[in-house]
Amino acid sequence: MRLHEYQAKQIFAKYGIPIPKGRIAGTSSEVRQISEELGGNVIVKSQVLVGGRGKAGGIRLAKSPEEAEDLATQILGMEIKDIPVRRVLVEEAVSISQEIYLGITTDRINQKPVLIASSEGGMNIEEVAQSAPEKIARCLINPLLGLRDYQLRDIAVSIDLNRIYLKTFMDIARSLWKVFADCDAQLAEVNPLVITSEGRLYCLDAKIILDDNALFRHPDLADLRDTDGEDPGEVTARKYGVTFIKLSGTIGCLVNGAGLAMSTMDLIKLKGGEAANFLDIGGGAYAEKVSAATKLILSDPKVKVILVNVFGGITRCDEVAKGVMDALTGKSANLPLVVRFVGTNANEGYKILEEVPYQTASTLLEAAEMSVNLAKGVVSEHSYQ
Amino acid sequence: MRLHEYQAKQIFAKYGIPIPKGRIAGTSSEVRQISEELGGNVIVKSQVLVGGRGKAGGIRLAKSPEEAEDLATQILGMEIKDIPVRRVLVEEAVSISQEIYLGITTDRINQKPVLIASSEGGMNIEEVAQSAPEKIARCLINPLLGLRDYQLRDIAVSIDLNRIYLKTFMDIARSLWKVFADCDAQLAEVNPLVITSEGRLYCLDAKIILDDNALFRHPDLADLRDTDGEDPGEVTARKYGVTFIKLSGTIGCLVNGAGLAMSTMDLIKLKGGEAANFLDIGGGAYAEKVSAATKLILSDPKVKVILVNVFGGITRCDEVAKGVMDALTGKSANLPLVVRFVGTNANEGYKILEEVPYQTASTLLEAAEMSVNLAKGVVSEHSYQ
Amino acid sequence: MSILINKHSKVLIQGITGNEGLFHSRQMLQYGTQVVAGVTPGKGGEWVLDGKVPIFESVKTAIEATGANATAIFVPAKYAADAIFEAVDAGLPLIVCITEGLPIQDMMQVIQYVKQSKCRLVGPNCPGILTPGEAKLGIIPGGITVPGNIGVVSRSGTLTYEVLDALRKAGKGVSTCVGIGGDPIKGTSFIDALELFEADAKTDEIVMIGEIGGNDEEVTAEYITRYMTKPVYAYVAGISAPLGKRMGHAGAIIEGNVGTAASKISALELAGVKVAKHPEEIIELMQ
Amino acid sequence: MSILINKHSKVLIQGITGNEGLFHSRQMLQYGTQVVAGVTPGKGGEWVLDGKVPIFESVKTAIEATGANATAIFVPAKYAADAIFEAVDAGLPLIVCITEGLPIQDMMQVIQYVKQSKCRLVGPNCPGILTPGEAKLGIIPGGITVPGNIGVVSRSGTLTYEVLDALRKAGKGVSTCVGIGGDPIKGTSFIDALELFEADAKTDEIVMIGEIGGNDEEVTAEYITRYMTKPVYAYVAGISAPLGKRMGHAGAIIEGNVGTAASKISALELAGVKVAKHPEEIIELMQ
Repeated sequence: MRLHEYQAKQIFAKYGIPIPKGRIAGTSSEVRQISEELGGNVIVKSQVLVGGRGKAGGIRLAKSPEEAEDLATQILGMEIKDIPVRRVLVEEAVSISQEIYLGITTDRINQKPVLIASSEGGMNIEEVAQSAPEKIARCLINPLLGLRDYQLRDIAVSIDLNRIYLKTFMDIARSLWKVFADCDAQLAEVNPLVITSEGRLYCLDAKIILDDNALFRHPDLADLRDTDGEDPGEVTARKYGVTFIKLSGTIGCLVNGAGLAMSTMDLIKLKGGEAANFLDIGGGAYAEKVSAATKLILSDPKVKVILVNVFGGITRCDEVAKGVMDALTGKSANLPLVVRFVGTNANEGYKILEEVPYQTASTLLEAAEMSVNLAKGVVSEHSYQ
Repeated sequence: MRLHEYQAKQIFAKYGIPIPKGRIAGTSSEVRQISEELGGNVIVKSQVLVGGRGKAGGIRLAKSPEEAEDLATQILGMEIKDIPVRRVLVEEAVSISQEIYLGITTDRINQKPVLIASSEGGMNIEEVAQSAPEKIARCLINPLLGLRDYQLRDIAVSIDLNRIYLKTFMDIARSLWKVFADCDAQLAEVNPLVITSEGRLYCLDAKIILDDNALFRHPDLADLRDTDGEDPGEVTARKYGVTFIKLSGTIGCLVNGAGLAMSTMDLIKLKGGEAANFLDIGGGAYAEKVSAATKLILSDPKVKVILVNVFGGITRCDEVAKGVMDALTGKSANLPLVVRFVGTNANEGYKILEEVPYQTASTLLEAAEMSVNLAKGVVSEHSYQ
Repeated sequence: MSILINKHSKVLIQGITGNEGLFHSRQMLQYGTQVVAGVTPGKGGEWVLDGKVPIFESVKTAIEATGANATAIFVPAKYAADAIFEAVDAGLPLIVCITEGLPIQDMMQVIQYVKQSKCRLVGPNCPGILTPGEAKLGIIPGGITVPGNIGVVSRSGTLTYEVLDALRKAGKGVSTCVGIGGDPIKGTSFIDALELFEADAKTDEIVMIGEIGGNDEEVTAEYITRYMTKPVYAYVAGISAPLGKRMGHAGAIIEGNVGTAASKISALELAGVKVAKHPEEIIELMQ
Repeated sequence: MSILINKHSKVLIQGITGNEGLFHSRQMLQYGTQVVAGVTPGKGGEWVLDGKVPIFESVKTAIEATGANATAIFVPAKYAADAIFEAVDAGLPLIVCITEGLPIQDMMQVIQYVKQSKCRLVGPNCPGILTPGEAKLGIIPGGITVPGNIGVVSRSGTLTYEVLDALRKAGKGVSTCVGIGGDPIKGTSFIDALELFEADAKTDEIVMIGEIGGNDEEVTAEYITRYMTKPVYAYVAGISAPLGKRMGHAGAIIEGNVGTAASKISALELAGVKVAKHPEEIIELMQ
């Protein structure tokens, strides 16, 4: 779960990381007022959960409260990558003499948190990693020991930090580690960390991505979730505890298990079709959950075929069938249904579905092929009414 | 550094450990008022940094505000083990159905923190350890990992805690660990942790001993120091960074190094005398420090002889001599002085002292013997005027 | 022979009285596994599964009483890290964590701690281990595979069952199947499992089932090139997965340009591994 | 031979530019020790001690440039734990922490961490190690002892110098002298040192100097009974120390009835150790 810049900055500030003076605003008149308070010279930053805000015109400098108000009017009316801008962060403008990158994330290979720093701040760190890997310093953090000062001194040397900033830099990095650890972050990033022409350090842009699995420990952080940028189906799915990812194809998939769900998508593609979604109902799903999941598929107007692929183990095929039936009952949609049940209570499952027309497949490949053909309009003898 | 009960309880409360309602008071009229606020039934507890307050009459139950005021008048006029009672803690009385011991300290052998619990709360845990060791449960805490819940469940089983209290007990123990770790405690103890007849858990008495070496991290805690129970000489010594411990003998010792200082005391005793103090001026001590240290010795009216024993290494004997001379100059005391200098600049040291009469010793044993004889009145040919 | 578990393994179940724990303990028992103890704090002294399995308050007491030498953890994600620490501190040689949804920072601490011990952790978020005809530790359905000489290692659950089922239908049996789990931070890697299979006299061929996310398969390909003498077959799920989306498993995400199926497949093929285009094709490649 | 250090040891000094660090580095160098590098953040690239010793920014870079295999730490107590962690992470086989006054919780973490590494920590709050005629790491004055066959191990500083001085005056030399330090939580114990001396061909007899506090001497007595073939002589300081007072050293305190000199002396005597009543008596006992 990603936080907004202003939310991340509020957390950073609580941990003593210096951020520019500023406030969040929802209307252009508020922006004007904040701009007046800050002395006129401000930056107005759209708060949407996607990258590329600057390129889209969502981050603008204003030299006066009037200009700030004008820009805010424009920005607050924008959509950036289809997400409406509802709030802007208004901050005092600072004069930048150097931009540094500082971030902590998880290193999957080493299975440890890793601190990454670079003298090339302000850019996407992955781009720096490609264009100038020698400008990036990394240090692994022992998760039982935490970030040590000696590591920070090494990092500071590696990025050629002027020693007069060392103490402040170390304070900021230590705080960033505390944010990462305390909030169960997957990413805590200050980019850029700027050194102003007056020699002060500020976090100019902030990014925090939280570990969804750890939100139970942080109800206050969980409340910060903004679903504006998410597909409504994905939001609904989260409520039901199923994993749903909207894709652009025409074959709606309902599968148990993430690997099998991916494989199902892949085989659809292999056979020339495209999945409308990734949907993992999880292990041991009950009818209610399956019904909700099926409704998610039905709500996608692009879906032409539904493919149910369940390898029964803990999951009982009859329970899945009940859920599917529940979702289909009363709907007037006319979508062909392909069903493949293997394992626990497969026959019972098929039996429950007998009230609606469907085709069965014995192998995964066959199921995929059948669905693709149906989606292409090669209508089979059964057809769902 | 030991904290007062009320200070420890304030810290515990901040960490969510339940403590009875109450407040600290310096006058008996305040006590009356607090007692009225708490409904009359209160306990009045003297706040002095020694054990045995109860036996000394420093902890009393009152059934009414009037009685509380009376008792407070008595207690606030008391001295307990020579320490004047300046403050009392007034708390609501609770009805006790069970008393538990819960403490965290350092296990020197295993070099780890250890959690100790016992169903025999309210008593000195060392006494329980002797009389009923089977009633004590211990678990070592990995300092890099912290106290784990499974360990607390094991402990709860070991002390036969009724399961209905498990969750609260675990919350309290987890908080106690946080106190121990966050405050750099050497001991964090709740004794007793009571279960009231209404089934609630309270920390009835609290003890925290802090690690003096870690106080630099906790300036707020360092400010809590109360020197009422300490020898004034020890307080002064701390200011100068020397270790001084007041003893009951007549031979004032000034030594460099803790082991050598102890050994010096031991040999004095072996030769039939007794040291007036333990005094370690530390390694590389300068004249100013030594002068202050010498003055500490001089301020003890029981001192009959001064023994200076320095094995020069980092410490230069001439520097020590300068300090001693500085302290002696202008004093009209008539104390015999025994000096043993070995190592770095020993001769220079002896030379500096030539302005005052002193005897020299070549070995430690000889120095001790000489001092003991002088203290017994066997006056030598030189005598300090 | 086999790897990790066999009919002599004495199995403990942490969280045995939960729905999942109890259901699968029964399955393990029915499969012939020696399920010797369960642990559920507060229920020590009770018995479950028709009076066959005693419950203990702690892992330590369970081991002392029953000699258990492996555990399967079914406790909720919130408590799972603590359960692993308890198992490590009790010195259990094999710890299989079935639970899904552990916080990643819990897992990083767990891994660091396990590394300093002599314990092996499999999982979390995994289906466990099954040695056909001998024992199973976890949730892999017993009926879909038979004893044989193929070692199977997989990041997935049901997809693995597909492969086991297909192997059985083709008359092929399995030495041991190890589900290493779908999390980004996990106790046992492909390489760990391959190393064990390479040393196992009963295993002649290995099937590995990877998926998008991270670069485990790429690193494993290097290992295969250098150390494996037994043939390895693979399937990698997620060739059609979009960028930046977590595909059900916490670890199944393409970040930047890291973790694509194409990269994994080409690395494995370079290492001489035959990579199937769909699960059933593995059988054809093995002919 | 000798233990821990010798003339081939390549020594690094952490905190070389502080007063203490610089003074003692010069002493070590003058004694003949190979002081190959110093570490002081912010002063990397400079040289000290008449241009003989280069300074580096970090332990890692110092090792890479000079091949240092031992370090003496002189940094202030506040930063000393970090210095030890740095040395451990850099893989230095021998880490001697001279600094006094480290917080006890820092030390417990340090010890736990060191235990999981291949490094040996001596100290903190110790005078270091001296192998007469070869090298010294720390602050033990070089002139007070000569090469010989007696191993010395001690919790004390100046008291040890007394003993070394007395031994020299009696014509006795020392193989290696190890100051293990006066803190309650420390890296190297009496037992660790005795084990090394027992295995050292150059050492024929051992002198150990204990003091009140803890029960190291009691535990060591048991070890001596079981494992030591070489004669051990001892002196224990603090027989006249009062209860409950910290006698200068953080570890020198009698708590409850634990840590008395009487207990230590009787345990050692039971183990066949000859215990001197005063430091100089050790020489008499050794005749």
